[in-house]
Amino acid sequence: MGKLFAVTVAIIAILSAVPIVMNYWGPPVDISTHGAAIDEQMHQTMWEAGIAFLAAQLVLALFVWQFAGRGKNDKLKSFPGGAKYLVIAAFLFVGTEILALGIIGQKAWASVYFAPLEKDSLTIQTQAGQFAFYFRYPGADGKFGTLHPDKINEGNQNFFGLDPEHDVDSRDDIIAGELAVPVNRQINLMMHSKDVGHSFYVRELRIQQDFVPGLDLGVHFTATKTGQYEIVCTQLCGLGHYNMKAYLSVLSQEDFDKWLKDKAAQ
Amino acid sequence: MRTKNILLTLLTLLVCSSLMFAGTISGKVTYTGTPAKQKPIDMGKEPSCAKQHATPVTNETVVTGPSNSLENVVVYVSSGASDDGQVPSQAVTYEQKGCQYLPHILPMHVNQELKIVNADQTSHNIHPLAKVNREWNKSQPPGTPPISEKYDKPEFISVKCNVHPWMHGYFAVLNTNHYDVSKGGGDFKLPNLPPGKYTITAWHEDYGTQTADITITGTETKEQNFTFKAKAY
Amino acid sequence: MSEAAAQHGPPQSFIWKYVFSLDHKIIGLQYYALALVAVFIGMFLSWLMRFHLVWPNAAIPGLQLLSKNGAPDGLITPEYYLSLLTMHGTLMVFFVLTNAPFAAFGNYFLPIQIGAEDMAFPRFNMMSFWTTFVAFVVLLAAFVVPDGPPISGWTAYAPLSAIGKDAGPGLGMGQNLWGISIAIFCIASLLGSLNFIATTLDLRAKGMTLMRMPISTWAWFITSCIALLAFAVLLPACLLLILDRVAGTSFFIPAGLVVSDRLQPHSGGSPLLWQHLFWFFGHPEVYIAILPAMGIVSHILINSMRKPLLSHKVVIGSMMAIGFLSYMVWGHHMFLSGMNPFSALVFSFPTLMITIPATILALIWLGSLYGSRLQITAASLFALGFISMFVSGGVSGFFLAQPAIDIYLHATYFVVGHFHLVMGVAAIFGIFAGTYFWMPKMTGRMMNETLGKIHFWLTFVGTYCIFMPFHYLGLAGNVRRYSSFVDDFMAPLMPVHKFITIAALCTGAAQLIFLYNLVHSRFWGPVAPENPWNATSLEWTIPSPPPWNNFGGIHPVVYHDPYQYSVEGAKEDFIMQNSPEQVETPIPS
Amino acid sequence: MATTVPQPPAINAQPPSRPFPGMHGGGGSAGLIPGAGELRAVAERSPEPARTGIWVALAAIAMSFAALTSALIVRQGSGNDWQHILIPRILYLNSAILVLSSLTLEFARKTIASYIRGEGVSRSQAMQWLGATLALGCAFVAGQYLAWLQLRSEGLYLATNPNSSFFYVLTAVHAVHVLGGLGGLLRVIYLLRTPVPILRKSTMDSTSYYWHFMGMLWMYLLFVVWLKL
Repeated sequence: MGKLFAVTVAIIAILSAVPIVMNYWGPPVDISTHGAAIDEQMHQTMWEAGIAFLAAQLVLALFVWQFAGRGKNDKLKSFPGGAKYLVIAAFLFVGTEILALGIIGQKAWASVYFAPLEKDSLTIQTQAGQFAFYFRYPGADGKFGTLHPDKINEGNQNFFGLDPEHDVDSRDDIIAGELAVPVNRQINLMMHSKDVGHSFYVRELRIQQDFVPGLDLGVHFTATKTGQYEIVCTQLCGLGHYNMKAYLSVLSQEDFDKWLKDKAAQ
Repeated sequence: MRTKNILLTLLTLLVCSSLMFAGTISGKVTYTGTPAKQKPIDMGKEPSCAKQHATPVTNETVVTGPSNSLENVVVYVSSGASDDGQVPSQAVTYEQKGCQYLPHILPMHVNQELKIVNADQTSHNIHPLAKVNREWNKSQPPGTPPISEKYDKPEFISVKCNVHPWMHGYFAVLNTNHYDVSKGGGDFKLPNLPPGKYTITAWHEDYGTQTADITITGTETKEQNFTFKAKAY
Repeated sequence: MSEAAAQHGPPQSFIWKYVFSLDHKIIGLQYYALALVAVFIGMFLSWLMRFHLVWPNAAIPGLQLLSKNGAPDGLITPEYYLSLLTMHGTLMVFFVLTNAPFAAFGNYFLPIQIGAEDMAFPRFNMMSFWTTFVAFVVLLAAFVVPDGPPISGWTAYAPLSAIGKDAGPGLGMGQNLWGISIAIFCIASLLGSLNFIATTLDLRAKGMTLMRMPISTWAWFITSCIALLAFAVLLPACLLLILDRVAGTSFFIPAGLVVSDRLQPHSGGSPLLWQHLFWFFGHPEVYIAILPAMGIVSHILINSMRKPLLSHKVVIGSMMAIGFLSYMVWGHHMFLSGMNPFSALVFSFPTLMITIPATILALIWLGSLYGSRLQITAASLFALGFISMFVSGGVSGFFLAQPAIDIYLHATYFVVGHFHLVMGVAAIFGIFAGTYFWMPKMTGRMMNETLGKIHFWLTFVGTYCIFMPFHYLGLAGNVRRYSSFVDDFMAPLMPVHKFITIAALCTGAAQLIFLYNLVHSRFWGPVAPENPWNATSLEWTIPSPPPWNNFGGIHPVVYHDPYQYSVEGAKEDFIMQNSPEQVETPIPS
Repeated sequence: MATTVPQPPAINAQPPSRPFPGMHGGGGSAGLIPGAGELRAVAERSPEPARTGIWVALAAIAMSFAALTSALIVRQGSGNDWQHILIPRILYLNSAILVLSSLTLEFARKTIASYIRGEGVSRSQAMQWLGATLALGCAFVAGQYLAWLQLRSEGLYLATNPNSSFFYVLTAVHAVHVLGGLGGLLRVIYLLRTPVPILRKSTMDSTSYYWHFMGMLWMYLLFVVWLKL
């Protein structure tokens, strides 16, 4: 029975590693400037965690194989070096791993959250609500109209609660259900929640950030490949959570200008 | 027993006679000024619906027709012909199709059965934001039976789908069977009105209400037009 | 020395003996029974969820009887899926993972293992069970209120959980019941922890020094220290949440929220405050679930290996370190929540540091296996399975502790796989191991070993089949808490989901073997001897099941460290803690 | 204490003299050495659970109020609706009452100790001090109620603004704990009134620790209220 356990554990460990080594369901290709650092970090961690996982499972299998079912006459042995060396090993190996990954990881994290805002970045506002994202471009005047929660009227498609009657800034605001961005230009995404907590997740962009009601946050990124990608909500926000999504269109500058013009005309 | 029979006969006679001398109110709803531009709806997040519409549909808050006519105005008898108790036996149906409500405004009698059907391949949620009546909030996955409900008090109830924020409609729960919703061209018609004094009300979800007093004397058709002032924003 | 004995004599009538019993053993069994009911409900809910995920258009016959609105014609609506998810999480975390390894086994064996006649405060003990029971009933009541159970998840993030029914079905009465239930549960757990701590500190038998306590006792003791502080924070948090919901205060609800076209009349509240309070409880809660399992597994493994662990002190020290660090890491649940990005880096380090004591524990278990005389029983198989699961679930924590990687993996199935393996399955393996090991003592009947082993193989392979693929889904970016996968990039992952669902249905069905074994052995199993496993600790020195006052009025005296197995020169290969046998000590060279 | 401890089985052989039993660092064969028969560390009479239990309970209560305090600080920073409220004057009087009640309880404790030791103090003297403490405690709760009434008359309800919310929550949660303390006092009185008093010292002590802690906690809360609300 012990041998069976050993074999099972070994098989499970190796089979578990196969899809990861073969990259069956890996992350999609990264389309952001900062994503490479995150991918690298993930890759490093995968190696280290993977080796630790396989080593531990295989050692478990080996020891159970060797020592299960030994009787009273078999000599008891103690692990060479005893607990002391194991503790030292844990501190050394895990400690260095922590330090190494922690330090590399800080850089990857900083590339998302501490990257300075570039001068020519494009500011876009996104509002999450139950259960859709809407995006707002400031229009020709470069200014966003003020948001009035009491004026929000979804039936009238006034998702941002604008007051064009009194607020001149809001009249040329362009509102869209998809996020179109020009390629290779930094986007400063200002995030506002209409109701409850939501989250903005684009796998390819390696960006995930919560919307916090009452707290407007910003996140910035630069997309490097044109194409259409999915934005999904990853913070449980209610019954339509599963259906809360939008598309990210990364366009060339000309296409983007055209898109903006078309939207403004509507 | 006998008296009851007699009474019933009398009542039938009365109803028949009133039908014989039925008047009709008809008219047209128009607007003045410039209504706000209706924006196209981006159904991108629900591809199964988006592909049902060759051109994007717009929101239906203000639907206008030729020569300044205004659609989706509920015109009904608000006093003079209370039909308490005469609840039509057939149900009214509210359909969700292509992530739109068909019709946008559904009039019904108090306590009339309301059937809500999901004709889409996606889950809808029906959340009528009732204030006077009991509020409820239900989801309807594709393939589930129609939801059957009733409202026991007159109210204009805004209906929304929590899953698809652009989906908005209205239930007009009325205490009368004499109602109409203005269609293309803004026309409406309230037939079969027995002689009497009536107040008729025209209700628009954005532009508010207007009323008019009309007296029907016999078999006649009276014209009553309503003109709403459009809002630019 | 024993105040407990003075407080109650042997119970006479049925109701005092089995219902409102003051006896810690009966209370332990009551907790176990409650956890058993909760775990089967929770598992059933997970079946419904898994079924709905892969066959969204297939009706589940009869489900409409459970909820007319939630499952019209047996088809699960999106909100009902979230209700199931919330109730699954709440039942499992609170009523199974906290109750079974900690409250149930702890109640039964902590006093016996330290040689006490009962808990320090038997009345509090009884109250804490019945309070838990009330919490359980209040939570289940959410199934029958018209709007159904809450849909805000077991974490109940504000403002979704705070706004009320405008935010969706189940967020009216259902969410109120949830808040009340959890608040009651907090009180029960506080009473329980208080009892455990006082008992451990004050009621130990003569000779039972702290370091002579078995590792399981240490684990319960450390856990109760964690629970005392963790539930003391969740209780006021629940109070504030309930006030936001019913009294119109604005602790967690900010101004200007428009929900269901209605402007909410609140101002200035902080949604992040709820997350901070919740996770300050929530992360230690993970260790409340896993530490007792570690203790139980160590206790059983030592018995099966016929030799002590490499170091008693290091194991206890590591568990303490884990308990201590668990209070400094809550922020890693909130890397992307909008708190200051610097604090993510601050929280990341203690989170990674927890790997050190966890690794030490794993290495000690593995190192102790070396050179042992490992006996394979159902209990030891589950203990070995625990180690495997703990390692598997632990390494994935390494990813999530790093904020940069968390950007990609946060809120994906990777997280679900991680915590199910390390907190759910590992702890449940601890419970199973404890059940097979201790049931003879608790019921006086042996459980069927063959059925136990079959149960182990199905469960071990089954749970790996369920939870390993969760990680692959997460790496592909599959978002958690979705009731169906309408998104283009998740649709191709459907085959993986199908595999998981089938594995979940099979593994769940395998638990019926356990249930059968448990019930059948309880009544018709062979009568258990006093010490069937040739174990050393005090619970094996008394009859199975023990008399109401445990040691029959005699106060045990402890002469030995807890795990004196295979001592050279001893009469047998084990020396019980209370055995006066002396062995010449070989002088360490 | 209450029950007699049966004699432990006699230890046959004296343990051989040897270095520290048990673990020798890294385990190994040393880990297999049985502990000697000596009995260490646990005193013949371990402390009574009530005494330990009360400290544990106080730790949990302190933690709860720490959580509420940090909630208050976070909440103050999160919104711009922080409006200071005027503290009802009666709170200062209540504070004095609570301090006084701690003093009377200490006198009660001393008197009871003398009474139990039979030092010529009558039971009714002890009862008087306990009764005074009980009355002062009730007066404190009543005073808190008056403070709430005063806030209500100013139009400050639970949900009016965050400051009033926190005021009501902090004072109400504290008052509930004080009520618990009053229950404890009643229990002490009950145990003392039986023909042969069965009041244990540990019960008396733990009740008084709890009561003093409530007083200190109140001072802390008053400081928080004064500083923040």
